[in-house]
Amino acid sequence: MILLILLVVLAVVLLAAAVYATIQKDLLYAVLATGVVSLALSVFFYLLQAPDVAITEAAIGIALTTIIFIITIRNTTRDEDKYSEDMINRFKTEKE
Amino acid sequence: MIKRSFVVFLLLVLGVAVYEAFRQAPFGQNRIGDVENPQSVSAFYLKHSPETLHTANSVTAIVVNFRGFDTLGEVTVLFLAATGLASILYRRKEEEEAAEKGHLPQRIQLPSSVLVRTGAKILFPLILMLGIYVFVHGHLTPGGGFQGGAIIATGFLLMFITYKRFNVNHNVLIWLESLSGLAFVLTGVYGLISYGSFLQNTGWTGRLNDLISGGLIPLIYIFIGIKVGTELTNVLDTLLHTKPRRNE
Amino acid sequence: MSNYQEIISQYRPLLEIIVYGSAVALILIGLYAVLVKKHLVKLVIGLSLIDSGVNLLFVGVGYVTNHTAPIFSPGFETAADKMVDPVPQALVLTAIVIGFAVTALALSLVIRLYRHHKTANVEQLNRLRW
Amino acid sequence: MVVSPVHLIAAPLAAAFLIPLLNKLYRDAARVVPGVVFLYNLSVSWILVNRVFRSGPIVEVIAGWKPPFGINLVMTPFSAVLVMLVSFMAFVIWLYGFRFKRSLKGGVVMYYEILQMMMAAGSLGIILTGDLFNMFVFVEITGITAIALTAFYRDRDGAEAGFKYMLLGSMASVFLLLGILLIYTQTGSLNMAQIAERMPAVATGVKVTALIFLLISLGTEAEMFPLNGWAPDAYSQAPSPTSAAFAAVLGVAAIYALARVGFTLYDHGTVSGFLIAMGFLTMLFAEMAAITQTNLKRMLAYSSMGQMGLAMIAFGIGSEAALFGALFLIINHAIIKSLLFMTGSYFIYNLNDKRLRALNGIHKRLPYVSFLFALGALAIVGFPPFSGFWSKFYILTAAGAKQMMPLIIGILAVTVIEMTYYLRVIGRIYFAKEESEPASHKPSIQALVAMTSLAVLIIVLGLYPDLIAGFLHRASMFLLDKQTYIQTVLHLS
Repeated sequence: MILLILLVVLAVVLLAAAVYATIQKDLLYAVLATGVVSLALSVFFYLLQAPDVAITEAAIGIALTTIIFIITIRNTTRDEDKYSEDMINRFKTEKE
Repeated sequence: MIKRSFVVFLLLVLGVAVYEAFRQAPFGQNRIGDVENPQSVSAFYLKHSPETLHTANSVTAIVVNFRGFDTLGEVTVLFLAATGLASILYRRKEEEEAAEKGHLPQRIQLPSSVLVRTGAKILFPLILMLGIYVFVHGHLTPGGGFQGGAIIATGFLLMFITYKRFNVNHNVLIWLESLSGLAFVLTGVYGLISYGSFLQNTGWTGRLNDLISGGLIPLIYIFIGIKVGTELTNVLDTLLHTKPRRNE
Repeated sequence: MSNYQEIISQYRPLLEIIVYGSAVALILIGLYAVLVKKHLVKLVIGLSLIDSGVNLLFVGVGYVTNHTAPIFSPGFETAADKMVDPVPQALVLTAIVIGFAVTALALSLVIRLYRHHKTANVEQLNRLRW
Repeated sequence: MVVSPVHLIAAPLAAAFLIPLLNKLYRDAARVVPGVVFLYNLSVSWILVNRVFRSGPIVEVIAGWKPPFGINLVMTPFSAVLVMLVSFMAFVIWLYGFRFKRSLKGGVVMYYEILQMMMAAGSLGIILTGDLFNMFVFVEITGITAIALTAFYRDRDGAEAGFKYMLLGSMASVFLLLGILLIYTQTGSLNMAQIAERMPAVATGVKVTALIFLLISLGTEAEMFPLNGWAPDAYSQAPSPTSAAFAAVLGVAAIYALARVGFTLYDHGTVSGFLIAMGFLTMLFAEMAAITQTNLKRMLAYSSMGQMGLAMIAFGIGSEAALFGALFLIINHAIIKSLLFMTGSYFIYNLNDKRLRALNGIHKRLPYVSFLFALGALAIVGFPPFSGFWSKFYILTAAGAKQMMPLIIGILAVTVIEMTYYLRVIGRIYFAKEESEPASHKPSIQALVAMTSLAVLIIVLGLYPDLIAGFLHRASMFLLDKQTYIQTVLHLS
């Protein structure tokens, strides 16, 4: 029973993180949410008897994909509604 | 708003279609069939992975041998992505010259304390060893070339973001990258010459669950591990060295 | 472990909804982000969510109730008829790596677009219209 | 060592991995190596084509596992013709681009050459493979190279076109994966021959869903109507040899993959109506858009889309004569459209202006290139002495044999549109008053050789279509013969 609950909780975490990643305006948090999606997915794969896939998802999905997203955000803008910012104040999020 | 609700409607239709189509293959149903007299490809693979190839991890057997050609293509995709990335974000001439003299453009750096830096220094060799362990044991345990390569790349990533002056030697990277990829293709050609089929395994495959078993499978997975590790490190290196510029 | 397998066979329809349902939902959420959102990074996040959903669907389709991971570890050498389908797992390994490659390429394009246009809004990239 | 189809893919792969090393030893290695590889591929495919037409299809087993279980490469007469075409065009395009990028600096040329070479290798893989998932891998290889090449130039539009292509291409690959997975769950196989054998037993709902997914994804690659938004941007922003390769290499592979799904995996009757309708819409839309273009390369891109639409119609009609016409059309399209892109890019290079208006009176400055462009334009519209005439003629005849009068009228009407804008460009080149200063960039000798050989081919094929007609007839008969394909692949001696 506990394991069934675990699967349900995982699915809820997965979808909640995915929705959060879509609606969150601060892209850094959105990207971290995709990392959470990958984490939940990786546990999912493990429970579905696919340890190979779980390790791959953990190494590539959680670590590498998240970091390349973060690099991109540092090179573009962090706030979803502010498409362009002054290059120097890139990490300040105050409204114009 | 009209556009958005139209999109939502479209997505729901698509979702129902996909879900209904996949429900025709019920979750948890055994579609593999009899393993002794295989009718489906999966049963064939499950039968011949331990019997013929003597490879404990049948996913590895599929990835490296049964469907090894896919994997060659996949390694190529990664290689092409690294090449494409470099061509999209290539440095301009003056930066290239500066890089040759050793003055790389400043890398993105997160502030890191002494604790983090010391920890990274200790962790780095451990992560490398873990990566190497994973791809050397790819035919016995879960994991393999891709996973090991990705783990190695995470090790380098750790060093990249904690140490400002940590740079990989590009010559070594290029040599490893090229030679491991070439070695993969040449192993395939070896099969073509001696057994008449590209990527064919050797006749000698050892005993199930020995470290040296599975014929060429561990060897190929080591090449894949090196290739994927260098390729991913290369991608990270290129991305981390792009410097935002004011005008272009 | 036996407890786990018992539960899985008992609640198969519910599990079908959980696994297939979350996979399809992930694909839809990703597609929504791609179609509606305007920030370039958000579009790429959407793409990677779609990829995740497809991967989950692959692994879910390969699962067989009460079967174990397709690895012949010592002591289980004869368990070939008690294993989940290894083919989708092998395919999904390929798909994950390819997905990463495409994501990396897409993000490099985002960086370059931002440098040239000084904007990350997909609606302001309108130099190429029909 | 015996020559076999796998050489065609293994050689470029090995070369691609080697080029970064060789480039360190010898500066021009990246330029020369692809040519050597293409020459090797050309000779290999020549030998293989001869063998296929003499002694039947070749099935190459990979990793020693017989077809339903391992991956296999299949060289039927139909794919043999296309392999020959792609190998030849890849070589000619390499020759054309040999000096084209002299202006670029060291490392960048290497990236360009690797990507350009792998695009040809990936297309060869799509054509040769007999395995559905393997086809996905090759589609991804061509997709990634195409995106990176589209974004190759550092001006702003290149990255934008690349991003557009990337979005549509990713969607396409997601649908391709879903389609493959659906088919796998129902048939338990990834081998095309075995899928074809087991397909009749599959429930209709799943079958149709999978078909829709496959058509969406491959339709995106083959520039089918609502999904072809990437094409004009990608064609017009990519470097010129790449634009030529989009038409001559990638397009060939994409349309073949579409035909493969329609004819081998599914019954032809299932997709016939859909292909005719979508093909006609694609053609109509493309030619209507082409006539309004002010940019030369975009105009050529839309025209290319129109040709793909015509090929889809021919595959939709699906009689032996129509397939013959389609095959002829694909060959013509590859040759003529590359010639147009090659010559057109010399205009642009000289004028430093992509607009059609700038072409006024350019024949005085680039007489030979203008002559070749005019020849190509006349050929693609289908004027009688050139090869383009025959493909249109055969497709129309095939439509006539099936009593599809509205379709014939439609194709003819669209051809009139096509004729209008091509003649308008020719008019500009030859009869409009000259405006700007003399030419500064004469074509290099390699480019001249490449363009001239294509022009000669157009004329020779136009005057003597019988040279290849026999081969094409046998090839198109084989595509229709699904049972022989299944037998050949699944029951190896």
